Amino acid sequence: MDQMTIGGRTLGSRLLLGSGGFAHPAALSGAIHAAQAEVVTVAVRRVEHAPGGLLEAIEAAGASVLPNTAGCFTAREAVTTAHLAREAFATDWVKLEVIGDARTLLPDAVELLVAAERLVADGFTVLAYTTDDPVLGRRLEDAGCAAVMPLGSPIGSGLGIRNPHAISLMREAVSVPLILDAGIGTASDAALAMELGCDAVLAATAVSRAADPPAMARALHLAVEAGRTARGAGRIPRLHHAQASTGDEGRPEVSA
Amino acid sequence: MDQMTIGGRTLGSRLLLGSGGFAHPAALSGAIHAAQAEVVTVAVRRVEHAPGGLLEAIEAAGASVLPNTAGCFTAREAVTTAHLAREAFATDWVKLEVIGDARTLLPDAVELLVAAERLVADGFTVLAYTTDDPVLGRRLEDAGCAAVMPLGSPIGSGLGIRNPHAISLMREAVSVPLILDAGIGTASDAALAMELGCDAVLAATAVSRAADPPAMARALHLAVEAGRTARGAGRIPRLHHAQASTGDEGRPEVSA
Amino acid sequence: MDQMTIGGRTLGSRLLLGSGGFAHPAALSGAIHAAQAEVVTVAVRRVEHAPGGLLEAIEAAGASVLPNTAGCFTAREAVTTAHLAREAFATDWVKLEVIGDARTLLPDAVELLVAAERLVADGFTVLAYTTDDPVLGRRLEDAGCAAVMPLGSPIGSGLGIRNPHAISLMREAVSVPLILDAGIGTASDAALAMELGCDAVLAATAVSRAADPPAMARALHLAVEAGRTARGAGRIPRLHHAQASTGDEGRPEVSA
Amino acid sequence: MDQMTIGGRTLGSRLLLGSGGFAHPAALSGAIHAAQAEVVTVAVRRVEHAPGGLLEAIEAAGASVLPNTAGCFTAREAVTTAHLAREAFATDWVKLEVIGDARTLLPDAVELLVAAERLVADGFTVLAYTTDDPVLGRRLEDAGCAAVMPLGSPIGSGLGIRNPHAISLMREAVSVPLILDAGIGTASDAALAMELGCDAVLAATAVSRAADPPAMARALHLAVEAGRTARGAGRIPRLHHAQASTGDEGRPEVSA
Amino acid sequence: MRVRLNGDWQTLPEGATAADAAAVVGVRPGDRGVAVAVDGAVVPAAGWGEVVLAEGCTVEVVRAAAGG
Amino acid sequence: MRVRLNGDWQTLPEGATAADAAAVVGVRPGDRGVAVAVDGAVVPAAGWGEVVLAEGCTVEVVRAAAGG
Amino acid sequence: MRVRLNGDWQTLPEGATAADAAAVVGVRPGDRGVAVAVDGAVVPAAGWGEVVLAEGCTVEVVRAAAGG
Amino acid sequence: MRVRLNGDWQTLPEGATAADAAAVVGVRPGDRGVAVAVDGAVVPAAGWGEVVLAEGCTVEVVRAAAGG
Repeated sequence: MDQMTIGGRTLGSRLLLGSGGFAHPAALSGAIHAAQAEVVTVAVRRVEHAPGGLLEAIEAAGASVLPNTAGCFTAREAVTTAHLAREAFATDWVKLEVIGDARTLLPDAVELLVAAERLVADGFTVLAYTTDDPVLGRRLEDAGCAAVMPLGSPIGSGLGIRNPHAISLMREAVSVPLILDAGIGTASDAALAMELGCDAVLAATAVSRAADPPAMARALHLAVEAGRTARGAGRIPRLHHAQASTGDEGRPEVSA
Repeated sequence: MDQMTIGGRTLGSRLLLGSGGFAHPAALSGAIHAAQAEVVTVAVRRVEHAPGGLLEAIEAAGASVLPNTAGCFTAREAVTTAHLAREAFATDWVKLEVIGDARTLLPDAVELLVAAERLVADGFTVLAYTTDDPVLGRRLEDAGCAAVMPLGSPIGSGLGIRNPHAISLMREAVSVPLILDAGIGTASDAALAMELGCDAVLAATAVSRAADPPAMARALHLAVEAGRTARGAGRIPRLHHAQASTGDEGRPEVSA
Repeated sequence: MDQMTIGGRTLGSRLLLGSGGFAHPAALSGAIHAAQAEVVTVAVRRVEHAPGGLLEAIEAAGASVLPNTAGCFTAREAVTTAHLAREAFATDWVKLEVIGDARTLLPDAVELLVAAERLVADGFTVLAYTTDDPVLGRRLEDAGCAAVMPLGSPIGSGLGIRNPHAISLMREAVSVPLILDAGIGTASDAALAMELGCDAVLAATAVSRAADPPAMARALHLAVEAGRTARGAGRIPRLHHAQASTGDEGRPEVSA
Repeated sequence: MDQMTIGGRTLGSRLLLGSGGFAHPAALSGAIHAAQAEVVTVAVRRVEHAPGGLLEAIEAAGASVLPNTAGCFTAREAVTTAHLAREAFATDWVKLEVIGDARTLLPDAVELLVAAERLVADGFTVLAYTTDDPVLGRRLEDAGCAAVMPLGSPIGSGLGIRNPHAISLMREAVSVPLILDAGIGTASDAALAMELGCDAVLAATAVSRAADPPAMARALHLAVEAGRTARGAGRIPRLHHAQASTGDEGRPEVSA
Repeated sequence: MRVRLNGDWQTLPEGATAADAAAVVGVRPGDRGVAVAVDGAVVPAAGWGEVVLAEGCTVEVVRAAAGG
Repeated sequence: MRVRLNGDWQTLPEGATAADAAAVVGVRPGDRGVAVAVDGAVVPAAGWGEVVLAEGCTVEVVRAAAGG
Repeated sequence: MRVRLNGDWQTLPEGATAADAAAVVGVRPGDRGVAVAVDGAVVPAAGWGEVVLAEGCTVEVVRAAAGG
Repeated sequence: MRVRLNGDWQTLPEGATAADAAAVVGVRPGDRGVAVAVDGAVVPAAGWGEVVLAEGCTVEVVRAAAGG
């Protein structure tokens, strides 16, 4: 597959992985390999709750770390968390999450934008987790975000892309990379994301809580490439009636 | 991907291709290679309308021929066409189509079943193009069909799988291989077919009339494998609300 | 609402009701009134299992009885059941059901058609419960059925209309009244059925097992009229982008 | 139907109408009557582009005027427009629109919230046109908006409710009246909105550009009542398989 | 004489008619909304008294029941 | 004196008021359903005659128009 | 003798065989990927020379064509 | 001196530094993949030994954890 560039860095893989929810560390390693992921998100937590070895495991699997600000409900929290992550992981990249509701984990548009502007000013490469709102996506791009990450449906819900029309409008509105984040449940969801024009897909729960995480990781890897290839291939139009793929010309008379 | 068996024959590829609609013969060859297809359908037409070289082209691309009965509106026509195909192509396999309506090219359940019974009795390996009706699917299986091929939507319409629920009911009803035929428009359609439990997918117009047929062929090949792998991987359940993939435990206090 | 005619009889109501599943007889009466139903289906059962008074209750509520052949798995059973019904209820009308599978209660196309032909020959006014297959629908019409009753989804499933495209194709294929039967769960399903071109809707479980059956009966009555009126009103086309309903001309400059 | 209350005012009708797009003034009057609408939106435009008589026509049809801020792209514009409207129409009510994109006419979350806070402070009864974002909906409610008006799809698109799941999440998130605004194409869309928990529906283009506006107005009026009644009636659950509405007990043996 | 009446084997006197069988399940000629079939053939109400049952035959006596 | 009235530059006499501007577009105090803003601030109808316009100011005179 | 060959009426000599008809449309015994039906019955290639055509019969000579 | 260290109140000697606090939760300067914030401001690793904690301050010592 063709490469993509985020914040000046070239990525060969268009499937990003979340590190949460795996039953054990080896499962994460297996999933990274199967997904051929180059970027894996991690959270920032107190050392007592962060057993250590996670960074090493991710790097050993050939991927680099993308810290997130999961759990932050204000711009202030998210900004400080990003700074902690930069110090701890020696990366300017951050997946910016500012949550507005504990039950749906949906983003808070206003706080998100404030945090994005601040982090861009502080020199971060910001990948912003957002609703599927094209206007907000454009504003995040205008604020200097390196990528815009619309949700398909709530985090961990597995509901796929609830509003494909909105994602296609986001693609029209946003020029920086568009990464479908949240809601992916299975391969066809990932393929659809790419067909709608997303540049990449991030999967977390879909992989880590699948019955067989490496198998699902591999399925999503294939699906992302399938979807991107299909978009480039120029699909046929949708028709109300049938269009024969076999001509009627020359059909023998065999009804006698 | 794991192999599948139809009528005693083992196939390594789960993507079947139709030969109709390509702009030129080389495009077909390219698509067969890109799809890694082992089975390619052909129609039976008067020699004046069948330029010759098609069988050779398909075989040169490493695939074998599956004759269809496209254009037949009665069991009688379809049966004779199948016999002509057996004589011409030295194969017992036939993709049985008995059409009931010229505008939608939807199958005629009654004539289809009559033709299937007859062809099975005549020693054919029958792959039956059918509606997405589980009861009819079971009847076709009971009649001895080697595979049941439900439509996702009308031939060439590109509308994808209009009724995923019906396809999942077919999977429960039918034990022989289930091949999604007709309606595929793009990769996510093919992935979905496999996730619903289909054993394979047949694509014709989706590939041949795509802007870039080999690219779409490759996309569908990947999507079929993605969908099958995903089904085997055991997807996560669908939830109305969110489920965090990052625990809240140990979140630092950074809101001061 | 405008009247409809089935088998020469004029009906003022386009909502038919099933009598099964109500908690008690009074609930049925209440539902008939709330639905303003003129036709109510009943089954044919041994007297020990049929408490009596049902006909009287239906007639007292101002409706007439439409016997069904529920539970019949062969044409033979359905035909005899229809004859028993004609004798018992003094009506030529029959809602013909021939089931092909106990778990989905989906119709068996072949047996259905055989039974329909026979009952038409025997002088019945046949309303045929069928799949959403336009070709089968046409065949049932050609066989002399007075109405064709496609399912939206399996009986009692409440899944609504799983394949609206198929119903619209049925509308193009069938000239006799088209009555959406099976699968209705709520009002919007009934409205959609009418918008797709159905002439009427039959609801059973949706009403009888709702928390408040008369309320749901009334809701469906309103929805049927809403959907039919909307179809007649000529809806606006679907657009990918927005179309302003307020002109920009003459907008004051107020941004100073 | 039961009444609803917005900003202390009781409304008997749950269908609000837009006044834009009608071919001539009499068509608007006819639509108001057919919709039984009590509230009709109007825009604020320079007198040269506003022919006069509109207020009178709306009031003569028994409705009251709800000014909108259509066409405003900033909070500043919207606030001034609302003040002009209050002066001109002697009403504190305003349907607040702050648009973020000319092609999709989608709202700008940030400017919308700023304008809402300002107008509430200025004593307005604010009905806020918003995306289908539950977090933003809650914020608008917290800002003091009297009603939250999520879109189903872009204004005038007729695409209906693209994301029913999001609307149901909004219903959980918002306590003030929820009015589905934008995207309604036909009756089943309006019924669905109410079933998802909306308190009312606003229709503009769906009515004014229908082939027969008064008919569509009536259809939507019926659909709104149908959907609200259905929600109150407690619909049946959705099942994967069938559930018989006719018991098998006592089925006669008639297959001999 | 044994006949299968509404699914149960019953003993009826020789020469018993459809009317006799109907009576066993509480149905009389003239009752509204019922029908009788003997061996799969419907017997019009007027003929119940004349149709003599044969050993081993199947009799069904039916009425309207609530149903979809 | 030049003022921008409903988007067009108009010449009004020195000392002209909001009421004078409104009159140019055919609106009089007491007319129903209209409003006037000068430089983005709404002028209540009662005050039209007292608000003296400044050179280069923006005057908007509006009414209800059909709209979504 | 007139036969309907691939949809067109053709004149063939009396005693013409399926092989003769095939030849008219450019097909010879041994050609790969073709088949012949006379009046709806398939004639195996080995038998083309032996099947004598009757006046008014229908002959179809077919090959593989691109198709779904 | 009391400081709130990773959510718990701890007693540290007067003059204790960020490095001392980090040590309490098992982290030393030079450890990879950790970071320290005092009262919401990140302290670079090189400066842990120089930042003297104040009574009642909040110290957070964090590491990477599995997360979405």
